[in-house]
Amino acid sequence: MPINTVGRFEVKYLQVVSEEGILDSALAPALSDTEIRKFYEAIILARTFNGRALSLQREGRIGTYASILGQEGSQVGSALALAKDDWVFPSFRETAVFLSLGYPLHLMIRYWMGDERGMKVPEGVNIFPMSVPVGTQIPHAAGAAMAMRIRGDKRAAAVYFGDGGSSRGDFHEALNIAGVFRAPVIFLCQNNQWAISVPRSKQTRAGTIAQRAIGYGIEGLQVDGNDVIAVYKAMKDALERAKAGDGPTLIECVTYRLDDHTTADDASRYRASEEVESWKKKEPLIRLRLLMEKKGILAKDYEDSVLKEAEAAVDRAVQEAEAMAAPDPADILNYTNAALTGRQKKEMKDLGWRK
Amino acid sequence: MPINTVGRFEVKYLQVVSEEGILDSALAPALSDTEIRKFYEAIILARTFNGRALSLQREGRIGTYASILGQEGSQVGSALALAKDDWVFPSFRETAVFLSLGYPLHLMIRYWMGDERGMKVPEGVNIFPMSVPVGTQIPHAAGAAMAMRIRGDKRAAAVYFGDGGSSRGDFHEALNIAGVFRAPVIFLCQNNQWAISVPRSKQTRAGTIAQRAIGYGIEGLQVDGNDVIAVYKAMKDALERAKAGDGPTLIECVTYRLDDHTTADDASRYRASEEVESWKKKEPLIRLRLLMEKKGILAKDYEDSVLKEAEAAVDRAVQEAEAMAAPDPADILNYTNAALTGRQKKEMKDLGWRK
Amino acid sequence: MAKTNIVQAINQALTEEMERDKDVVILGEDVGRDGGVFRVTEGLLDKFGPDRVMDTPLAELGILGAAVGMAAYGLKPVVEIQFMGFIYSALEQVFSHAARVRARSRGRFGCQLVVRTPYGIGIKAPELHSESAEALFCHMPGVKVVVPSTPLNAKGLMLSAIRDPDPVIFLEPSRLYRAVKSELSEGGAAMPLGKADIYQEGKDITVVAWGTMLHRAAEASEGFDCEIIDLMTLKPFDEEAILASVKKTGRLVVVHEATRMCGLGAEIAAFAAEEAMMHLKSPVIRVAGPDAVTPMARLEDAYMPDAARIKRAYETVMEY
Amino acid sequence: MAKTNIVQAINQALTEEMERDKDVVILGEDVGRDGGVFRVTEGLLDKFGPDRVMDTPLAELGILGAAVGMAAYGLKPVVEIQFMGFIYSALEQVFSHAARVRARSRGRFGCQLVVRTPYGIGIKAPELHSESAEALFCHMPGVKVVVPSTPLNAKGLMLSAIRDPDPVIFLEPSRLYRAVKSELSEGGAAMPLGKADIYQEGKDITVVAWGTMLHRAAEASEGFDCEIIDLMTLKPFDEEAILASVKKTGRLVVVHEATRMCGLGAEIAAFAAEEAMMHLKSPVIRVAGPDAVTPMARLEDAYMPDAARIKRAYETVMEY
Ligand SMILES: Cc1ncc(C[n+]2csc(CCOP(=O)(O)OP(=O)(O)O)c2C)c(N)n1
Ligand SMILES: Cc1ncc(C[n+]2csc(CCOP(=O)(O)OP(=O)(O)O)c2C)c(N)n1
Ligand SMILES: [Mg+2]
Ligand SMILES: [Mg+2]
Repeated sequence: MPINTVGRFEVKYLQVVSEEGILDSALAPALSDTEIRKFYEAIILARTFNGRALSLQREGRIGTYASILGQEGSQVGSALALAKDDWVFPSFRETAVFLSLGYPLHLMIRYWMGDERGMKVPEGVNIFPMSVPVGTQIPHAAGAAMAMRIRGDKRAAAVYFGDGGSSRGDFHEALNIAGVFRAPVIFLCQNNQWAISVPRSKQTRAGTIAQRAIGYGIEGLQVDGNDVIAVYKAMKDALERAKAGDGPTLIECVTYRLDDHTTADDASRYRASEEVESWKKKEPLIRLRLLMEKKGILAKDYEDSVLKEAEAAVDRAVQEAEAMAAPDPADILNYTNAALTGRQKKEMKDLGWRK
Repeated sequence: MPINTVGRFEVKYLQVVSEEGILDSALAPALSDTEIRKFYEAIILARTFNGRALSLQREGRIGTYASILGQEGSQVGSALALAKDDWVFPSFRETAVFLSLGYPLHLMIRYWMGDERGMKVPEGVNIFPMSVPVGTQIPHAAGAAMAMRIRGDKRAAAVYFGDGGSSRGDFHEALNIAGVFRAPVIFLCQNNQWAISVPRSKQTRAGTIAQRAIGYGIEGLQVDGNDVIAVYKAMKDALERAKAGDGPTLIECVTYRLDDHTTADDASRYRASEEVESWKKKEPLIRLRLLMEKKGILAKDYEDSVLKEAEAAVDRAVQEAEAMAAPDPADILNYTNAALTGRQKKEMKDLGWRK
Repeated sequence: MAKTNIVQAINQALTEEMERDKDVVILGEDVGRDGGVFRVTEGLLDKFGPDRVMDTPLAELGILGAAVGMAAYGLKPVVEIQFMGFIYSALEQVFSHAARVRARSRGRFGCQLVVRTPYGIGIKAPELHSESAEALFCHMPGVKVVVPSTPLNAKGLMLSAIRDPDPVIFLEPSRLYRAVKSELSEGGAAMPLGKADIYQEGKDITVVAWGTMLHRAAEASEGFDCEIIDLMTLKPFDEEAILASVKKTGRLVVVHEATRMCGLGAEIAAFAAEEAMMHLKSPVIRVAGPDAVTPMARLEDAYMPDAARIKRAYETVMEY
Repeated sequence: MAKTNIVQAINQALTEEMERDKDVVILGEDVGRDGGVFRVTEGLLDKFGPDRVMDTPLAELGILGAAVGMAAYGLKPVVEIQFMGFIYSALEQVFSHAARVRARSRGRFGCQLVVRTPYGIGIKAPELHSESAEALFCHMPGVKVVVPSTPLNAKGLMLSAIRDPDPVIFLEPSRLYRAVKSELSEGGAAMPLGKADIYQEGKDITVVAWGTMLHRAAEASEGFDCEIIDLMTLKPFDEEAILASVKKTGRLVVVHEATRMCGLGAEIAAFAAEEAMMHLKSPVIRVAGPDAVTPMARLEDAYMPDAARIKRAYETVMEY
């Protein structure tokens, strides 16, 4: 056995709807027109919210904001594949995931206003508060999934992170542990080609992020992240495997961050506008619209009403968010521990926060 | 392009000398008899030292000690492939690497006596002090290799760690960064099947550790770690690639920890003696002896003299180590910073450590 | 009642609590088949099975991060970090997550978990097996920090730590593991967190210590009339107990093994300097490790405050 | 001479030192083409090329670990951690390696590196962008900790930090980055580490502060005769300067943004309680963050000590 091959691996790339809007019916999951409309409606809502958030930021009504423009396909496609009792562990750039799962819009705005109450997740919505330190939420999902397995709950956890996040040690330890325990967890990497100013090519020398799965003995797949149907299918399949006890999956959604990193960033400093323009042509809404047109389910009045509803919902949310009373400084201490310690009570008094 | 393959990978396993001692001449590196004897002599020295260290521990003359029995092939084979100006970043179980690179034996004993002076690496020996926190030394090697590249030095760094170490975030971040910067570094994993009581199969679900390389776009190879010639060859090739600017290599040496984890451990609590026995038959010295016998270069008097010399060297080292004056408590403070701070001077006086 | 050491006491607490509450799970390196390198979890794998006693890969950050996720889902993980010196890679999970989940989610999620780890100089093991970095955690809002000193309080405090809704860092003085014995009954009571114990009453000097140093401070007190406070919970610590004692004695000595600068001794001294200044008759003295990292075995006794150094501090404050 | 802010001052220091010493290299996230998210490294990539100004993957522990290896090999890396809240995953590399390489190797290897990071509340950014965790590093033997307060000392201290043979944690108050200006000459002098600055002389109250809080403490001092000490080097801090001042004033107030428990304020208060007890006329007061994590933007001003709170402390000590 002088030199022989002890392992052979492949990485696959999935696209279901081509850039011309042609659906590959062999690969396509069974989706009713209503279901396809749901993707459309979720993308329009997310995009409407996102646009408004950007204006609110410019007007100084919210703080720094991280745009999701261009990533709605990956977020909506994956979120809509989840069951109600699955759990989600998001980073800070998952607005469309939150909204697709029914997260109250006004809370989302409140969060970006710099108010912790915006992450007080309503009961029944299984989203963990968004994680700002990149990659650190990945082990949480592994742990929650291990807990599901231990309890015998037929559920899965999904965790979102970026191409940058895939370079962190958290990624490694979490995927490896999840593999060992066959935890029902989906690791969803939105490879949007940039980590602030660092391009994907400088994030890792590997050709794909999906191939990392090989190193953990788990499933891995690259997906056209701008093809909402492909993402949906990949996520559905992965969830099914996870719940059947077949362990975790790493899904790499290939997509693009069309806007600046956040409103505090100026991407023109480090990337060419031609690159951005070329990706604009591939953004997920164009693709979905082409498909829906071909299917004849994108009537003008439907389009108008979806947009109008989204705008109305966002309007209401902004009003509601701005109408909320200012946060109470006492809450700085109130939520540190389950109960105030003696020292915290004293501080509360000294600071004049206790009525 | 509905679903297509975007990456295809293989993991190879290298063995040059079979368990029967047959050398695959197509794969074998050009090695003179003298060179082969060097492997033998280094293994005998390491094994003699190791045995003595275990007795010294039992006699209470040194502290907890981590035996290398069974891993000499991986350590000697890789160490002897290094050039004098390459750098090494060891963990705590690399005694044979240290000794093969000319590390003074008495210092090694002194270290295991619990004396920092044992890690005062002599000038001209490029070994970084051994790292006790598992895996944490891996990024150091990446950084040193980056520095070599920056300075234009035709050198490489080699870092040693175990199967357990491969699960740590440090491993991931280091291999990925090294890949991005094409740093001349060899990541040498001694997969000895156990991390204290955790078997390799519970360390990761991946079939090999070598396949992790795929995730970083770097070279990876599995080697029979009990075949000192194969390890030597793999390391030589990797060093050559590194110095030619072709980036890092991950080498997984498949070997076995024949002894307890350390002298503080009792492996019979968690592993079957049959497993140990079966690996004993594959240990690296048996293989090398078979090869040398076949080559007719293992005369009885040679054998005797090598052993005698090793024993004499270890005797001298023990004497020298035990003759050293007790360490000076003042050194606790002396080496914390480059110069004593005012506070440290005061502490020195208060503690009565300043003469 | 049998004489029990700290290892056995914690093992008892874990066993009883796991029997009582099926959400309690254990995870860490070598905690299963091997029973932990100090045997604290011995027998638990056989009793509770691999779903509740999990041998993990060698990945401290992953272990702690997973525990945060388990806690979010409703389990009550007890994590073992093999030695305190190996918790540093997991600090982000403690500081940025475990400690903040409640505040971040305005109470929607909590993080009920315990991190157990052997702590301090004591077993002449290699480097980084002797850390006493309690102050790092004491500086972190949102966590609790506990150090037992006897089998009795080890068991009582562990029961409370597991039941506490906040993340608790439970530091086990490795030097005391088998060195101190108590009579311990099965099913013994939980001891409240946040309450110190007056280990020895006295009227001249208030001495605050915990873990190994408690015993040293007591040993050194012969010939002095020391009131020795076993702090036990380091965060939040029992301010009333210290204050009451200092007001009585007018003198304060804090003894700890950790390096002096920004150690918990600084907090206790500063607390006294703020709240009891007018009662203090003498300087507040800290007997602590010098500004150097814990040395290897050969020098560890020189580093660690010994009875002579502690006595000197008692003498000094008695000069006033 | 042009008016310079702190961003520009540090940029100048980096530029001059990189010109002077080719072993100085920069690495971190977005430090190259983007010039750092605060533009501190702006222009350096173009000037020194990608071998000396390295945009790294998003991997703090890897970055710091690589820097330790570079330093061992003889380079002098200046690492940027994008915000202090993201250094936690790299703490092990600082605590277990950077700080110990010298002791571990008995002086054979050192670890000459600087870790720069924006620090403190100031820019209304999301969570974990406002940490002030200086005490964690102050508790760590083997490292130095520096916080500048003006462009002038930012430049002078950065020059010294890069030249210092020990690892230096250089914390840049993000709130001050563009808020304070100095006249700064090119090639200006290095300022010694370990020396405090008497920012304002006075005879009633010694006030110790650093970074942003220095300016607040000064602002609040109107109507009081405060001697304000700008500590600048937090570890090792200038004990003589504090002692001399406290002996003169008999009163001590320490102001910092970080949470109170086990903060650096505790050390300074404890230091005074040990070495200047007999000179103290009043309790030592710490004005510091409460026992809670730094809140998000909406509440950050409530968390941060303001002039009113600081004034109250001055009033309190003046009652004695
Ligand atoms: C641990 C950590 N380091 C640095 C940052 C600052 N930062 C915020 S987002 C970001 C880039 C993230 O890139 P990626 O993971 O690809 O996600 P994306 O922003 O593209 O969604 C950086 C460096 C952070 N938040 N956390
Ligand atoms: C970060 C860290 N965690 C835990 C330990 C305790 N420990 C020492 S060796 C070891 C197992 C290491 O296994 P492996 O990496 O395979 O190396 P081996 O011991 O087999 O040489 C453990 C858990 C440690 N030293 N460092
Ligand atoms: Mg990205
Ligand atoms: Mg091993």
